[in-house]
Amino acid sequence: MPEATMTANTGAVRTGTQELSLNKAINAALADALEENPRALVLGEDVGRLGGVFRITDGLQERFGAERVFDTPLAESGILGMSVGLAMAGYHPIPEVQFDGFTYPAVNQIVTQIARMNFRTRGALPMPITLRMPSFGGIQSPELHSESLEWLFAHVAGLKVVSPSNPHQAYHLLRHAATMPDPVVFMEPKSRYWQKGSVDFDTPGDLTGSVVAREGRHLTLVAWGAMVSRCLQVADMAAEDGVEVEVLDLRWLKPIDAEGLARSVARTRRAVVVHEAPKSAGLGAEVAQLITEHCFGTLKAPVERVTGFDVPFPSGSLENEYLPNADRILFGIQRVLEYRRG
Amino acid sequence: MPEATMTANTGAVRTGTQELSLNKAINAALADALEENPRALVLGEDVGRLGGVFRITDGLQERFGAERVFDTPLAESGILGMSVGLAMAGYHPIPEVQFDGFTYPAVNQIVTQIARMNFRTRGALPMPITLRMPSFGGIQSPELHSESLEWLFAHVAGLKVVSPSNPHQAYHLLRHAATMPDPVVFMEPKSRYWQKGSVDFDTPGDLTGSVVAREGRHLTLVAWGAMVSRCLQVADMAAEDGVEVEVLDLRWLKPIDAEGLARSVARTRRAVVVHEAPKSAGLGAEVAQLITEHCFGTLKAPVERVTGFDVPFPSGSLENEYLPNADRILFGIQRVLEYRRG
Amino acid sequence: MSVTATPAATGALELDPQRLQADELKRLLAQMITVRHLDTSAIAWQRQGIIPGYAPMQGQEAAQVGSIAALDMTRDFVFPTYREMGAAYAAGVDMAEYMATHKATWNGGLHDPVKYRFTPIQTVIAGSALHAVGWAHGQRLDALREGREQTDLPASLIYLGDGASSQGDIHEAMNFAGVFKTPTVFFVQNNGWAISVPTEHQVAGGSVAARGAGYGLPSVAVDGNDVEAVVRAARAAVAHARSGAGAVVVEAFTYRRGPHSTSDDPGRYRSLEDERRDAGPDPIERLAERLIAADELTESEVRELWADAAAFEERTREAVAAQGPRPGAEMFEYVYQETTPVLQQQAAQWREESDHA
Amino acid sequence: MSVTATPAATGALELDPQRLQADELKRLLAQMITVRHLDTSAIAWQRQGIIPGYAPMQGQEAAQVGSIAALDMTRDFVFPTYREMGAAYAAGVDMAEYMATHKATWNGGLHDPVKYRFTPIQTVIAGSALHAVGWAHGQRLDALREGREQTDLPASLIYLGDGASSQGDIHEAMNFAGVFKTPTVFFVQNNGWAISVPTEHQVAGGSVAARGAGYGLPSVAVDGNDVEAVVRAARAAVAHARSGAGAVVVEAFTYRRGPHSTSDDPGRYRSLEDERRDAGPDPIERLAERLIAADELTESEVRELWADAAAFEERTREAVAAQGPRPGAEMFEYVYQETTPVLQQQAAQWREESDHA
Ligand SMILES: Cc1ncc(C[n+]2csc(CCOP(=O)(O)OP(=O)(O)O)c2C)c(N)n1
Ligand SMILES: Cc1ncc(C[n+]2csc(CCOP(=O)(O)OP(=O)(O)O)c2C)c(N)n1
Ligand SMILES: [Mg+2]
Ligand SMILES: [Mg+2]
Repeated sequence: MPEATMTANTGAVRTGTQELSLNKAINAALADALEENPRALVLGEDVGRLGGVFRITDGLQERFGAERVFDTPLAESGILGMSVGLAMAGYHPIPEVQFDGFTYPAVNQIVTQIARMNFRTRGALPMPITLRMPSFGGIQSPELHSESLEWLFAHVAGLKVVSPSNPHQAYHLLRHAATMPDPVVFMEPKSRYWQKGSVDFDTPGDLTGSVVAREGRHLTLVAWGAMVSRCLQVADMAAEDGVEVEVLDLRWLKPIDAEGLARSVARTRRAVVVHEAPKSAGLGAEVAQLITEHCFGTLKAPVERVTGFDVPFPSGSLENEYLPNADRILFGIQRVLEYRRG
Repeated sequence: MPEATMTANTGAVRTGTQELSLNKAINAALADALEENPRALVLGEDVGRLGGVFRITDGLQERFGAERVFDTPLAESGILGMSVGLAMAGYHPIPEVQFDGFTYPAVNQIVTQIARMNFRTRGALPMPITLRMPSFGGIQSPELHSESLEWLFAHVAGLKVVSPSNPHQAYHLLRHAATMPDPVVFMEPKSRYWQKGSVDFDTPGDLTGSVVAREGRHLTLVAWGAMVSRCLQVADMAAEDGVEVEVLDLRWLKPIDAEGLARSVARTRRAVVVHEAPKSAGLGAEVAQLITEHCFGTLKAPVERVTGFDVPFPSGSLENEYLPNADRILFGIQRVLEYRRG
Repeated sequence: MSVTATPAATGALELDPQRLQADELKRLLAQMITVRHLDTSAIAWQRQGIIPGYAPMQGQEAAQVGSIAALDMTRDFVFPTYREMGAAYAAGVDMAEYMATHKATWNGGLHDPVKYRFTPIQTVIAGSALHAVGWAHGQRLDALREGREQTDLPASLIYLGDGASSQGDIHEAMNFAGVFKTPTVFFVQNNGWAISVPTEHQVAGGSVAARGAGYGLPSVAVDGNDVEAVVRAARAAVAHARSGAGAVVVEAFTYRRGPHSTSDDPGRYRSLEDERRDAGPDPIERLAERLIAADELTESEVRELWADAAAFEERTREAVAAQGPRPGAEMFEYVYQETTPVLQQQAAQWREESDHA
Repeated sequence: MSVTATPAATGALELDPQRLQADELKRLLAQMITVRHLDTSAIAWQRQGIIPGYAPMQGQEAAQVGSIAALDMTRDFVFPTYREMGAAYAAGVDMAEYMATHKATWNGGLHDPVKYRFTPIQTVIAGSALHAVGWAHGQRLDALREGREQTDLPASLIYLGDGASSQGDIHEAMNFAGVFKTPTVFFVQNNGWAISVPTEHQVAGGSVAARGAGYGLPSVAVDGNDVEAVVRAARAAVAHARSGAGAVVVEAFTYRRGPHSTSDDPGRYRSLEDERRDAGPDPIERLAERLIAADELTESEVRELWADAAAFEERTREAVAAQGPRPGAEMFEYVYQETTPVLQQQAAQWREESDHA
């Protein structure tokens, strides 16, 4: 490993297997990324002494020093713009945006600078920036703390976008992203931060494309982030009625694994896509259309979308009315199963 | 008309019919909107003395005064944020963003404030803001002067989005938008600014939903903005080969006229959607999926998308490689016509 | 009668010369005690599960109550952040409606912003600053349209924190306010911290007020724990804005005595000693002691004020506790003034699926 | 060895005490003449159809050439806007490659930004300011990592206009630079106009340099048409940045003598009289006259410089005219360092359809 000669750090990266919550798995991935690449940096609001409002960067400043893990002033455009300059200087910034909804002030830097610098400079100034972002709803947060931004980033040429659904994936996808030479938006399902799972540090598995989280032959449920575990619950419920649901964890939202989608739906011949963002022009449309393009001849029903409504994400007390819940997903499944060509 | 009693202006709004270029039609609509509603304001960079870099606001400051048509400092978040406050004070701001790509710095104000204020205040502080934006490519502009932003705005709950394709529509849709109590993003196809057409001031026609720009029975081409006239050309070319293409001008990109789409495709049973933005997670996915949802039983082939590629909009000399040209649209039509269920 | 750029005279603003009367100070003390009690209680409500979260304002009572005291709430307009409970109370906002945002009943609160001239709670740091400038510019335009002189304008007051001062929108707002000479008061509560980041790592140069000069805006820095000083600074600022001379920056130096929010643990970034050293005198004790020393107030009157505050807290708590969730249908109702077919369909499907679930 | 916030000493920066030698001034004059000739010619190229558009810099030669003269192009890094042709030339950038952006060959230009230490042309107003701060912070981190003292740092220089100063990103950049004490020079070319908007309607307070103080950054305002003054101001600024003392704001007052771009019509917003009155002395004539008066230069030498410039322009024009479009396949090639299956498919389809069309 060429990195070994560059690092001045003493600790080694993790090996073996460990039971970890998602937030701890991400913390471990950050620590190991910082350990392995002395040019990796963590920056953002409150990521230093506090260790982040979700404690994702807990202990990192103590261990790696305030020059590698540092608090910035409160300005998201500033954080992302500074990251561009640090990348130009040969660093691999891993900025955090404190909450999904506070990415909006940084959209200009992300879309017009980070996503385009490699193109603009014909590869001379790559942008190895891993943008971490606690994402999605589910914890009754205040306004603008529950946004799903995959629809935005998945459209922007020059970005890559990934969302892990469990601790093992989170660890390895983040380690992977932190070595990629292109900008990656890493969307962390904040409502799953405290969910535990086994992380096998030595065996990442295939880190590209989607994964089948549960096999089934009657219908494919496509989801990402926090909706994956909800879909797994729904699959359990459907199984009681004899419906065998396959759950496809999309993981990469840009590029989307069209082949993985096609492979699954070619077998099940029916699909429902689930996401938290509003339906109109959400990523579900792209997923549905990709499935339709690949499986038109075999598809038994139009792909169904079970999503948030075309309304602003509401206050905590209305969150469960807004988010796709098990009932709504089951209704969607039912519509697809009962569909008859008109 | 209650506005008549409010206005201190002397001139009257236009009547009759006139041959106008698109830019002049928009200028006329702005003048008439300012005439009719004394609380309408035009603001932006260089909209005053200069009359806008595309001369869209030409003569307005002279006629309506520097307090109603005014230049702002160079800051898009500032322009849109100020518009929010002006709307709160009872005005109807009609801000201009000088070029599509310079909307990115204002995304935070648009998405978190303009789109949500009515919701947040339970209707107490509506946001009657008409955001004009020269849009799309086609004139070999510098970087970030050729963006298609409908994918972004069409997803945001609380916004409405429209793009006119000819002078008559432009005049009436803008007049309409400028009286709507909700925020409207008005995307002007800049490459068509100099295209002439007849504007009938007295007969707006139906201003909601889509319009059939050309009838045909073999296939529906769906487009908006500058791509509408390209699709009309393509329809001419296809007609020479005996293919009768219907061209649906979508116009409203939020909300999308699903019924209009369904009505057309129910007849033609085949569709191609065309847009300039990159394909992945572009608005074409939503259009295609809406068609599929409504016409699954009758559709002969998956809806085809002919769009920009998943790359940043390139420099002028590569623009024609990037934009959907007649050949690429014809290839798309051919794929759909030749599709055989696999 | 055009609205053009003439940079305002720059410099430090003098405090309003008028000292406050004892009865004014007593009224302010009553307000401060009421909001202190409500604020401390709200933290308890969160622990008791009455509300899911809260952003305490302890220590900032003088800054908030004092700044509102300078306004005419029949015509001025206030743009708060998420930490302006004290300002909301002083401005006359219904407290159960205000607390609705912390109860997660409705984002921004249930209070009518037009009736109370107090916009909804803003979670986007610095998100409202430009609104305050736009609204204030609207007041200038109103005067112009109505042929009134620009010498007695309604003013907007925008609250911002030391952390917020880092956002680009603040700069754009100050520059727009300077160029358009809008009647806007930028009221900075520099409470030492933006969550875990201390002011000295946030505000290069050390003072937000000092930035005013760069925009041609007069500014004044004031002890934010001294309510009389706050009132006099804010009065001077409002007078300046009203007069048509343009915007003003007021920086009230105070201290966030509590955690950032009920989910924060300040022990991770500051010690109790830090707090004791940096907080300065308690604005309430300080005012009470001063009035007592001047024989304007008795200990028993102070006890009465606290008893009144407790009664008010109880009424408010009951109203907040009784507040049920809003009907889900409101999600669809308030997106637009004029709804859309897509939304109506979604609402219909939502209704159907909720009924059958 | 931590990177924390200590606001730099504020105040006006003194010009570098060292006056320039005659041969230095003559070299600068040669550069200014070269870029003036190229600039005027580029407008003609546009009229002749050689390039589709151009943003002239006439009048800003002293500001651009003078600021680059203060840098060490083997280790500093320059962040231009779209109007820095003169700076690019002085920095040694290949001019045909630079002009590629105006030829619409490649957005940003074809020059290698790493080789020339000169980033691509930026069309987003204020878009690069934070990059300059981040890059400069990287230099501090490099020194820390390598155990070097922070007293001889490479510096970044970011160009911005008076119009750009209104953008939020400029404020965030200055504040970040102040907090992190990055070796950054904010070099403002206040050329009186942002397209049609004059500085007084743009920059509340009237001066961008004056804003430096609000961030604890020393600043210096300089006659941007006096190349020696520009060099001395920029040298002082770079020296300050190098020394580890943090960032600096330099504001060079100059004038945009030409249109905003080849598609602009300045007659709509300023008269020829305005231009004559406001432009001030021509920076090139002024320097030439001064050197001639001091017997350091002859009229015939000046004629030679213009002849050299004409020859350079001819070579550059030929290279630009000969520049063909880039192959369309490059659209797909440069999106990522590591391409994606989706992009490969699109490239394949594009190739097929282009071949068969
Ligand atoms: C745009 C944005 N970024 C980040 C946050 C998260 N956040 C909420 S409060 C806060 C600190 C604010 O500090 P300050 O402005 O000083 O106000 P205070 O909390 O001290 O009242 C942060 C970072 C946010 N709400 N909005
Ligand atoms: C973010 C953004 N908004 C608007 C524009 C359009 N625009 C290009 S140049 C310009 C004026 C810039 O003025 P200034 O910063 O003074 O630079 P100058 O042109 O005088 O060199 C404007 C408004 C842009 N390129 N980027
Ligand atoms: Mg604070
Ligand atoms: Mg300028």
